[in-house]
Amino acid sequence: MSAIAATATSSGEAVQFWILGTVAVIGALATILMKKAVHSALSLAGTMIILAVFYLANGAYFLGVVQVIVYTGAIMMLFLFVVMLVGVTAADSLKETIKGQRWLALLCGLGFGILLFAGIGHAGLGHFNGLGRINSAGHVEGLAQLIFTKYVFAFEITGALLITAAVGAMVLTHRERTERAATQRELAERRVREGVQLPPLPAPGVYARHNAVDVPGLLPDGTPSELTVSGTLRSRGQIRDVSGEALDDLKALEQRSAERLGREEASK
Amino acid sequence: MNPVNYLYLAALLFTIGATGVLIRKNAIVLFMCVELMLNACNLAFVAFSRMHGNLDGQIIAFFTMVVAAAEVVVGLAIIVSLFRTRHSASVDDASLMKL
Amino acid sequence: MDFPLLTVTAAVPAVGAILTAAVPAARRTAAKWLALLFSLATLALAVLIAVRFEPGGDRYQLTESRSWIADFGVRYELGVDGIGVVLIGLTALLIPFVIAAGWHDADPLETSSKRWRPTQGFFALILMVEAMVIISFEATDVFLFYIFFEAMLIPMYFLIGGFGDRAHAGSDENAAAQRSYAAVKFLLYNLVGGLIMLAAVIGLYVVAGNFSLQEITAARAAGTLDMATNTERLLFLGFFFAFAVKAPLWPLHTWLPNAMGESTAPVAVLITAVVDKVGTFAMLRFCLGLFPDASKWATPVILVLALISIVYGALVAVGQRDIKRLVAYASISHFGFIILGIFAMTSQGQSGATLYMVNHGLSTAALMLVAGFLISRRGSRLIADYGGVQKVAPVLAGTFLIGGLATLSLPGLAPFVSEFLVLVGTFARYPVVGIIATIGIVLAALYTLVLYQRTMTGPVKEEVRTMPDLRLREVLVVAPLIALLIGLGVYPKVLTDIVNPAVEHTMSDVKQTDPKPEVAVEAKNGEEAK
Amino acid sequence: MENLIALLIAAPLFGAVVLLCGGRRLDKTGHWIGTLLAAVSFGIGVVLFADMLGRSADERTLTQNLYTWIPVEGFQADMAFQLDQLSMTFVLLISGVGTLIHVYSIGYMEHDERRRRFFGYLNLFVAAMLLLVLADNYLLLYFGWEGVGLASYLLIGFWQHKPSAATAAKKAFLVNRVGDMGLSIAIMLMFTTFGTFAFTPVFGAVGETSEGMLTAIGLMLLLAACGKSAQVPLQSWLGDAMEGPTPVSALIHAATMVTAGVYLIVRSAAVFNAAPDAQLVVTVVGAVTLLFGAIVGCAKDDIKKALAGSTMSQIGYMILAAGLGPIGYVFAIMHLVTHGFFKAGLFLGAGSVMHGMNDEVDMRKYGALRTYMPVTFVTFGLGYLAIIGFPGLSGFFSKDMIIEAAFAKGGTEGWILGGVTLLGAGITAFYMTRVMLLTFFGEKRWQPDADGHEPHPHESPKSMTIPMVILAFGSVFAGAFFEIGERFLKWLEPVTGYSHGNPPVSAMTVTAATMVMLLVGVGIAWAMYGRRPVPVVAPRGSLLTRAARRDLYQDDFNHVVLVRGGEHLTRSLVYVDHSLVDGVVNGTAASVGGLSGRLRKLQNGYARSYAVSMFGGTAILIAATLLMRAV
Repeated sequence: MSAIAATATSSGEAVQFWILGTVAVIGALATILMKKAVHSALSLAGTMIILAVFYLANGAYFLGVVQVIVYTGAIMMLFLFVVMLVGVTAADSLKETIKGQRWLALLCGLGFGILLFAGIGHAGLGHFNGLGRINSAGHVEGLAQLIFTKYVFAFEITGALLITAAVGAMVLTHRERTERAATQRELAERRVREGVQLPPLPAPGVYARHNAVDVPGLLPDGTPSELTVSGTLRSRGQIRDVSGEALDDLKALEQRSAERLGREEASK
Repeated sequence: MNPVNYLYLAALLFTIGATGVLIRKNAIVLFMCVELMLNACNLAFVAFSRMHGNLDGQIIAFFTMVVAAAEVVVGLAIIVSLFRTRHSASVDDASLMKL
Repeated sequence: MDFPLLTVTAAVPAVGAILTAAVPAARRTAAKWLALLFSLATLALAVLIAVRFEPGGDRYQLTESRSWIADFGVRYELGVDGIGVVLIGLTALLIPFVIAAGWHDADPLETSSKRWRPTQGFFALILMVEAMVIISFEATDVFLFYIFFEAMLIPMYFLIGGFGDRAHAGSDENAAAQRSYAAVKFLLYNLVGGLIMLAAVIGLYVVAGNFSLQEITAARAAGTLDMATNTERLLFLGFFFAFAVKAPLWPLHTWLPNAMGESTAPVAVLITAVVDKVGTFAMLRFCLGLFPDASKWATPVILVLALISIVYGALVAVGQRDIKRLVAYASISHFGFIILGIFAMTSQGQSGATLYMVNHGLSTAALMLVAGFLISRRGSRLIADYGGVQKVAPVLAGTFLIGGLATLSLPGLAPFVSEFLVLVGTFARYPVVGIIATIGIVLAALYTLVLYQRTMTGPVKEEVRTMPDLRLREVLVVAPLIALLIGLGVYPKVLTDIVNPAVEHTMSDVKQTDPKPEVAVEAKNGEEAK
Repeated sequence: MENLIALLIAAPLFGAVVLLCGGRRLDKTGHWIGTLLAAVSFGIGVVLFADMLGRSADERTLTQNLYTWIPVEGFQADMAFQLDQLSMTFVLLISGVGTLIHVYSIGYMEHDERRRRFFGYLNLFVAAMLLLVLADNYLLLYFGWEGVGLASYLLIGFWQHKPSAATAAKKAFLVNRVGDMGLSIAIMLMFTTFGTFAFTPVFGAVGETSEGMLTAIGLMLLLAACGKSAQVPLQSWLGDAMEGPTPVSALIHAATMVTAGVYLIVRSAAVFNAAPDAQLVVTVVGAVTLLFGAIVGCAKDDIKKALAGSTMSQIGYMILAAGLGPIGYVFAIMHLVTHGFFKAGLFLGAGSVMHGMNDEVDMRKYGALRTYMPVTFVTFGLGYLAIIGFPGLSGFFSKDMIIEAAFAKGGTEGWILGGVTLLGAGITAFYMTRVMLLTFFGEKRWQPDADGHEPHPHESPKSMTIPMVILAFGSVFAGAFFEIGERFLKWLEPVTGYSHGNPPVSAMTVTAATMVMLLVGVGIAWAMYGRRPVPVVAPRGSLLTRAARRDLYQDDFNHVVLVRGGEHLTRSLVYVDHSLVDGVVNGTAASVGGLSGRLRKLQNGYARSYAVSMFGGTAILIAATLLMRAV
């Protein structure tokens, strides 16, 4: 506790800083450089946990815990959930499509970083008061006192913000059915009218060796019908094409039948 | 070690996050980079809190987290609905601002 | 301040514009008559202004003053001096002719849809322009003036771009492209001028603290408002640039031939005879009144530019193949004379310039409207497509000739008086300039007579053989203009009596007196009592 | 009485307005209205003349101030008239000859469907010309000056369907405009010098300004006179002006309008008297034109153009006389009046000949007409005798006085000018004899016209011959009438002044020399055209003849230098306007457009691209802030 108040930190904290700091930077770099979103998310989660540790080291115990629970626990999971929803395997092409974008971005980033460093260095922040005196009356109590007195309006407003965000997320993702669902008869009539696909869609696995959801049904000519596979799988590109196999099987079947029939003919 | 180093670290992380926003095309990763920047800011706030010897910095960091949570919720909802309509999470596909 | 005569005079055409625009599509003729009626009502009001104006009285009369934007000292201030009265009269006088001459110019083509209402729009826009021009002549608040000076561009833009001359060379698409080019060019030139002026208007506010022309002029004259020399010059240039574009002065003139060539003849008259006059009028009222020292400073350059305008405009006019463009370049030459007269800084020059504005309006209107009648008959603007019209349509040719003679300032027709006054006024102070400007009268004869010879005389061309002579409506349009040209040429006193006192005020603004003759001659006999 | 002055002008003006605006319903009566109103003007002129004779010499000037025409601070032009002896002379000449020619035109223009309009123009001319001579100030004179120019333009181009007529009309107006420039500059000079341009005050103040200024004014007035009176170098329009109907040539381009220049110089006598340099130039111009016109007149085969050359030459005499100063003013005017008679008569005679010859103008296709047109022959012959200065006829007196006056100028100048006038008299005799011989003597050389019609020469109707007879009467007796008892001199002297000069030789000697020159001229002409048959097609001729046929190449010079040069100038200016002046603007527009096209590419629609800009901008802002702090 007392070390926090000093200008220099304890050597333990220093060691912790240099090691974990390095890891955090590596995590951050991995976040922006990994091809797959899942990897990025995991790297970010790592960085966040390290940050939580730093919060603790800086005397922000409450924040440290919240960081782990809320950020790493909830928010990052939300990210992962969305990543899964969108397609976990779809690797993000790192190929740049906008001319000069990457170089400009790096240049800007570098310049910005240098500026920040220069600013911090220039500010001449040497003396740290430490939180010893403040935290002495109880850390969480201290926070609570501030939140419910000085920052009470901000706090209330953030509450409203959260509710709004929740409602907003629901509104954005929810699709209200605005009309009566079409009956089977109507669907059938529409098919006839449009003349695209007269019979009902083949069930998954029809004419197939596999009976899995990711295997498309085969049309009478043996080509796979992608319509028979769930849209999510389709967009993830996770359709297993078995038509070749099926055709081979069919051919083999015909061969066998022919052989048998031939034999029967021969036996006549 | 001088605790100022935390600030340097925060600056570094912020810069990395910002650069990430600029070079990644996947909206989700992009969002993660924004989160990284927010976290870097939080670290700075916490360090400032220690520097000044009061809890205001931590309160601000706390608010930042709350706002970040709200933002993530809305942002991800947008990404999901975008994905539904465009079947892609790439921000470059939404170049609708072009004349 | 009893009856707000000036406001009403400007408001009547504006109301007329709105009402005309609201006439249903099918009642086309009603819209025309409505527009004509309102323009005549405006003319009556303008006459009333002239009657109630006392030439010997205050400088600005019939004044109105209301607070408008108090925070910036912008007031709704109106007032007319003799120059304003005369120009309001000109505007109000010409608009009925413009409307009558353009009676069929905006009739919808048979192919266009029934709900299309170009006629209503055309006449409403003309009235709108009239309202704005009139209020520009009345405004004594710089900001108020600026607003209408600029707002005028909007209806003019649509008049040029939307209602082109149906007689054109080439395809419809080509003509439409030409027309929109002309309209955009008009708009851009004038907008650039206007923006520079806006900067100067703001600058003036910063320096003077208000926008009132009367107050600033008075303060300038009394010496209570000092401007740094450079500030004054910059502000002057800002104002002058806008007016020089509008006037137009060489080398800012090239929008005029396009605009006049592509628009219908009545709109061309509107541009050159009415709208452009705001530019020269404003030079006289604002440039000289607000920035007397800078005006004197800039005089040499402006005189040279005006001289170039005179000679150059006339020479280029000679080389034109398009009737309307020829008239446009002739107008550029004439605007050179007007500007010359204004900046000669003599009472003869300035009186002459003011008269010139009126007379040029009348003469160009006569010439251009007859040219429009001619063009509408043959469907071509090219001089080479005509020949021998005199034999087929003598009245048309006769009126055309009179319009042309007015353009070349034949004595007995009004423009002579003004042109000679300008020349004398210029000569009195700058003899060399005066002599060079005199070349303009030879060149004017050249382009007018060449035009007349090529179109009206010679063997009758096959396409012209069946050309009808002027119809009653057209005669009714041209005859009063010619009568006015002759009347004002023989008895210009009606105008000079109103204009002279105002010119004296302007002369005292710039602290200039006429050069004294070398030998003072005793006034001859007792006729001097005027 | 002075209130009648305005009526002089108003009558023909009224006629012009009525005839030109009256429309078709006046077609039947129009020419009578026109003639009547011209006659009314003449009548008023006679009444005023009688009244003027009744008063003593120094009370003869009448003035009438109608109203102030142009009142501007420091500048006043009055609509005011002044009728003195000089003006009176002109009024009578203009309205008198004018009326005669109106009468003549009734017959001459009988078959023209636009006769009413013709009379309207004629009336307009008479009104403008009267205004010119009655004005009491230079600006009003300028009004009339341009007014006659307009009438001349309209009448030369009366047969506008002929491109040559339209071109000639335009040319006449333009060349005159150059002269008018001189007049307007002269007025401006007067205004800046004297503050006024009314005759009386200007002439009164002449002594108070420098001679240089007066010389400038004089030269500018001379330029004006050159334009109107077809003097070198502005003479080129007169020959072409013969495209107009013959009565027009007679009235405007022989008797009245072209003499306006002489009037102007004599009217401005006070200015010229005080500016000897200007006077010298005037005499030189007169002398040059005298010879120029005479030489041109010798070579032309077109009867009207030959007469036009003669007109030029005779006006040269007048200008020369006017340039001599007080010695010559009176004689200039006297010659002007007699010339008005005989030249109008000659033109009317020429018109009569053309009338009978299917409008043929080439003298080489005339011949032997004296028996077919006796009246024309006699009147034309009398005019001929008058112009060559046959003793006793009017030309003899007036021209002789000018020659004497030229010698009386004194010094070398006097000898040179006298010599030129003598030479001119000889050439006049030559070319007029040539005209006479080609037209009325020799054998028939008639040719069928373009449509194949043989000409059937016949005497013209009464309406045409009567004016010719009256004019012939004038050409015979006017000179003697003026000269006996020096009536004309006494009449005009109060206005123009007179000095006898110092003639180095006696008047008798001069007269004798003139007679010799006359005989030589007639003799040569007889030798060339009388004795031998005349070829119908003109021979190539000597260098001088060819040059004279082409107006001594002056027109070619004008064409090459002024017309072609002007065309090139305008064409290149049109190009400049389009490419350079407009090009700069369009170029600016194009470059702005191009630049924005480039800049637009930055707006590629990718959010990330915008983010880079934002980020970079932020960085720059921070840097700027830090720098500002640091500084």
